[in-house]
Amino acid sequence: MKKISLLILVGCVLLGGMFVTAFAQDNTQTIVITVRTNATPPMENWRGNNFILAAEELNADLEAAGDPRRVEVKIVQDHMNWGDYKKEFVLSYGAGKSPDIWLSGHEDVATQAAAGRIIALDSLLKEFPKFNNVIDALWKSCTYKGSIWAVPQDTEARPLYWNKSLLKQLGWSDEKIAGLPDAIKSGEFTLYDMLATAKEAVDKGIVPDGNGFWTRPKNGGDFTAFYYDFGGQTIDPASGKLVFDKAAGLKYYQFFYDAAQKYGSMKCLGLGWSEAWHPTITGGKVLFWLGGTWQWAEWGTVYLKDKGGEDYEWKTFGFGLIPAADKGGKPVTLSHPLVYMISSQCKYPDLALALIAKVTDYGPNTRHALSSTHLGILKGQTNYIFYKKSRLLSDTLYMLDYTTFLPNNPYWGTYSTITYNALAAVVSGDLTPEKAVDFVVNELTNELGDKVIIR
Amino acid sequence: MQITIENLCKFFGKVKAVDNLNLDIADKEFVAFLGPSGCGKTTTLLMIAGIYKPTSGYIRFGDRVVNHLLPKERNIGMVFQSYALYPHMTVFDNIAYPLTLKKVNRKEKKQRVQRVADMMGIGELLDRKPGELSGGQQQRVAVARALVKEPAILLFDEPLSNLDAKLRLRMRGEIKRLQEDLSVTSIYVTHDQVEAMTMANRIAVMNHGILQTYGTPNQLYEYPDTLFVAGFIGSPPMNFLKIDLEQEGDGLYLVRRELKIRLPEEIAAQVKPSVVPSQVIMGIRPEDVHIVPANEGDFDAEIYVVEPLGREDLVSFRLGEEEFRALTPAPFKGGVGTIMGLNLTKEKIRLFDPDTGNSVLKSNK
Amino acid sequence: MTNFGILEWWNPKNWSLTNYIKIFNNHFFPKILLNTIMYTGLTLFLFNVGMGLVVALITTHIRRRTGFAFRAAWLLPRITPVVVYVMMWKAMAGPAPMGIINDYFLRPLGIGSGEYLLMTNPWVFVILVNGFIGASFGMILLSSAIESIPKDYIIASKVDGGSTWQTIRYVELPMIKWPLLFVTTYQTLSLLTSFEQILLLTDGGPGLYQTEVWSLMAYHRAFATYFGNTQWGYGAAWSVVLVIIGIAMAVIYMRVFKFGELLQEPKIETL
Amino acid sequence: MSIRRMWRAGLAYIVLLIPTLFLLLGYAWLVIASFSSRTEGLKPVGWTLNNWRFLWESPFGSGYSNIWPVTMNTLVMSLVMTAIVVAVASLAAYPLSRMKFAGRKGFLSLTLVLHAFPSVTLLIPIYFVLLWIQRIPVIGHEIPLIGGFGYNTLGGVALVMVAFQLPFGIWVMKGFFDNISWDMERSAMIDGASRLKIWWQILMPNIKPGIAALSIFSFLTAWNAYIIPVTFTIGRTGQSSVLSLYLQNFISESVMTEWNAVAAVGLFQLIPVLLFFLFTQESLLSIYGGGKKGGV
Repeated sequence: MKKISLLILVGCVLLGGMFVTAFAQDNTQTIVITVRTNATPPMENWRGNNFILAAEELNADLEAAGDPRRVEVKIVQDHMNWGDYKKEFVLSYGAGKSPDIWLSGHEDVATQAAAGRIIALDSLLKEFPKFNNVIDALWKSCTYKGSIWAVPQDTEARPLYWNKSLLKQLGWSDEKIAGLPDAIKSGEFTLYDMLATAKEAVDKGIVPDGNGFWTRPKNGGDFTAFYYDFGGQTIDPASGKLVFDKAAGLKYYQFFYDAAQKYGSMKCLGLGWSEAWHPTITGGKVLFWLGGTWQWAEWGTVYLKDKGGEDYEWKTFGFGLIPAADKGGKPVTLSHPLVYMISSQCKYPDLALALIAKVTDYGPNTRHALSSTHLGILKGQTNYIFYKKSRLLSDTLYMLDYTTFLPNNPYWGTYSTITYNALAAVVSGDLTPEKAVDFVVNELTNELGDKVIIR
Repeated sequence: MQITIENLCKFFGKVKAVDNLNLDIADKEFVAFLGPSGCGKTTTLLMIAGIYKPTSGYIRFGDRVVNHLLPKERNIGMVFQSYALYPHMTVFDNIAYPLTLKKVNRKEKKQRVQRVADMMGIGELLDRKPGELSGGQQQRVAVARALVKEPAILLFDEPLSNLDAKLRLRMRGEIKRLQEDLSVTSIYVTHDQVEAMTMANRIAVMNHGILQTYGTPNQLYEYPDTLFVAGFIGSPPMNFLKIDLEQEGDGLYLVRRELKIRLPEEIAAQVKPSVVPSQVIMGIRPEDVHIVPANEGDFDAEIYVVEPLGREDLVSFRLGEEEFRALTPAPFKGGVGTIMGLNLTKEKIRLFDPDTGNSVLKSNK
Repeated sequence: MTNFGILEWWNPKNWSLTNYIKIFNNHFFPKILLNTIMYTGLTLFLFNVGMGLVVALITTHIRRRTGFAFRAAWLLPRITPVVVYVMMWKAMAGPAPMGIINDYFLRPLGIGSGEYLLMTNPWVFVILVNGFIGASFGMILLSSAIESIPKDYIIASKVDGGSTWQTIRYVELPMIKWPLLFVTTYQTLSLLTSFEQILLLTDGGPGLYQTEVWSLMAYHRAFATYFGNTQWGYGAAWSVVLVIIGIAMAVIYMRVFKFGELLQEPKIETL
Repeated sequence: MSIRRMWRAGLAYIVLLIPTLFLLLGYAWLVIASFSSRTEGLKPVGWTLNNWRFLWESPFGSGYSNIWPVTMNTLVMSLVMTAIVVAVASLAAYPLSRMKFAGRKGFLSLTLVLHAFPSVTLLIPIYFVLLWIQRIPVIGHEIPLIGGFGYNTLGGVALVMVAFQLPFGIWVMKGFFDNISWDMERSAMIDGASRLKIWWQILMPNIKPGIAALSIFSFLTAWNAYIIPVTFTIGRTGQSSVLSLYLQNFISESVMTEWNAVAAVGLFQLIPVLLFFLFTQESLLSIYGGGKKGGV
């Protein structure tokens, strides 16, 4: 009995060997690289699709270099909410099925690096001089504990939008409206000026109560921009720990408290994006709102299709930075670069990074920038012939000079949830600004302990 | 197959369903378990079938203790009150099921099924489903299924109680005949004393899990051991009268306000001496009570109601608090409220202890 | 039980009760508790039991085919994919002129100014959305219980001169007491643990925790925060407390209904 | 019929009719919206078939999966789940209903208590179970069609669904077994059948309505499932995606949703179950009939 099984085993090994040699005849070895991205179809599809073109190029490179390896890219690209998307990466990593290349917000660098799910790229990056083209400031968002863990994919600014025709109804002259971006830039038009204008519009019945000034309806980086605006800090450069600034926090919560309770604004939290937020804004029922550059395209192609698309937008909407908190202060915006990371389960990080290098180029990146209205990430990209075609991207590029980032810290998720919850409570009137600060301090120490510094 | 039951007990939780039952059934005998519902007769039957496990005691088939045997190892056939036919199988498949399980080959199976089906007169119905049959036909299928594997023991659990009166009568005869022809040891559970009386060789009367009496139908009818048996067997039931038993001279007398009867010698001789004098219960069957004109019988009573039964009339009398019935040839002439005399066939008088319910006559089996 | 989190969730350590203490220290603990009680109580009595009973009673007392059609309609929410079903309700609640309720009910009546109703009256919709699904459970169970009441009782009551309403009140309701109690308790547990509809409908909003219920809180904490930071340990602690409440209720109701007695003993003892 | 009685009957109808119409209004919107480019209330603004273009092309552009493989996935997952639930529930319910053994009551109470566990509590433990199954060769990840029973496989999702559906399934099946005559089973025992044979040859054919009801119910649950697939699969349009996720892909986060397209996909997901339901409603409505006394 034993002999027979041994015989079968030997036979199998021999057969298997023959198969392997038969296939290895042409000396190439196909390696599947999985790319997982979160993209709004069809505008952001280039996030993943660029890799298909990159693979062809890379295979040609490999062949020329006599490398026996060939890559085959498999793209898993869809559109989920970020919470589910990030949870999926964690769970699939646990199951040993994580994608090789994973796209996410830059703030994930810290979390995933700390958990060991992604690899540091410092030494590998040097092999691809192309990466020198990336705007230096953006690398900052990919850095955690002194190493670079990711490659920027795109970025954006979060402008304050306004409805020009509503401002006109309010009695503003065309010149005044056209000068608003500059007034903001110079710090002449402040946050409270904006609220006062909003209040006026509400009082005159130009917009419904609560619709003077809106932010996004759910948690997100935008709110942190306001916190920065009031002088807040999120991270201690020395220790890399999270920071909560009580004085700035109080001003920040006071602002949103006032907006909601006194200035007829902020009736936007909890709205569904598509059934309420976008339609209301594009329907001309909100005076000021904070949005993203990437939304411009959606409004034009979807909500305002009937009314004339982008032309109508240029006629009706204006945009600028988030006004300064105090007269003469510096206005802000926030950028939230999305980045490519390489999983520590990836067997060929060099090939993965080679693919990323291929897509981090003027051609592929501009393709994505144009179709999704995101800002470019490369030096001198504004001079690139095709990039120049987009008026919006060119007109908003100056904002990167005023931009801020979310901190790279693994506990940012908790921090952000707590500070947002307090904000929502302030807006709904459940907490006063003072109580909100106490709440944040309490919860932060309760949940994060010494991982956070309270100032 | 001879069946012996020894000290059999069955508890359901704290409820005693069968209490120390001892019984033996001879080979080829037809025994009926008779009793009101809930008396433990079906429980006993299911223990014999192997469906219930005895709490204590033994069941033997022949010399072999079968307590631990699975139903299928006991070689029994059983007919249920609800027929328990498998609704999704044809009549043929129903009857053949025991053989299918035994892996009997197709040809033999077909032959044997056809044979029992013909015997039961349902040979034409083999392709039908049970739902398409009448109650009587279903009953025949159930019997055929029990018979097909040629069991050593046949068990019947009130098989006729779902049939109408006429059909019941007919099936009664057929089953009795079948049992005699096949000479299979059979146990027949019923609450209908007429069925038990007409079919069984011996009857075991049970009440509250206790065996009351065990004997031939005639013994049970003529010499009931207990008040319960006396009252349960016979229709219309035996008359009972609380009465004093007294010694007067060399005679024994039954004495009550309105009457005084001297017991005939042959009965008096059987009375256990220890009970004299005391209050006893006198029992006498309605057919042994004769109606005569007032003052001419053993005592007088007022007619309470007259129930014509066809061949006979049942006349009820009021005797103090108690009722007393007489069977008399129809038509009976006499209106409600009339006083009539009653004459008893004194040799048929039976006496019971009012406390224990046992007969106070010495056994005469 | 541990501080299971996104960083080292595969390796539970630091066993402690911190997470439980955190729950009770949470500023919004009372609000969420209150929300849960309100959500469970109102949905249960208005719909899962109330509407379920009403529909069951009416559909068993009208023409059989008509009754059947109504019951089929009420079963629709249960067979509709949750995502589609919730979307439908969002369309109902939408702001004028898109929203159906605004367009066909409120505007003709001159109520409101066409706001997004999910914003202005989130609770109404949370309860309606869950209620319309929940009612079908009671409806099916109770209508089959009503139909299985022996007709003799109903005829007897009619012969005694009872009106339909009196028959229901004095004959049918007492006879479906057990299924009624069963629906009540079973659905209490279902409501306590369900969150999918609320998650898709309001996600606990609008504003802060306005419609956040206990199980949704557990889900949010364990699985879904905006920046993907999941705190399984903390989330699990929330749900463990819920489980304890649920089991306590289950035990109480098993006592009340004499669960043991309801189970019939097998009538074959051989294995 | 007196005026008073007529008035009362009318009132009953009205009480029933108003909420029912309210409910049906939503479904009417769903149908109208799917064939128009925009709706105002129930009024379509421009009839179009454009929303249904997902039937012949990927609505998300190239690189996205078509709806048909996803539909196939959903069907396979639902069928696998239904098959396991019915098989396990009927096998487990049989001894619980009809065999005498220690711990029977305990087990039954346990299945009821399981109902008190919110799915959140069980998702993580189940995730670890899936990882464990994944390590088993063949079963873990190499079964064609369902891809095995591990993480990110249709079989795995089906298995998790089974875990949540089983307590309910066992109670339903137990209810149906409870109602079968004991004499029939006794008779089969005497005829010589083993308990397993009785279960398969005698009882199962006689609880077909119960099997049908549970199958339909399980199928509907699986077909509509959302939380479990979203937790245990990778990608909304990926290899193991199901319709609920595909549909959600139209909706989530900051992007504007083409509601009318969603309505169409939603209707697409609803239509098969609706048809299924119309043909089987009698069975489905009887699902609780069997468990009347024991409770579902």
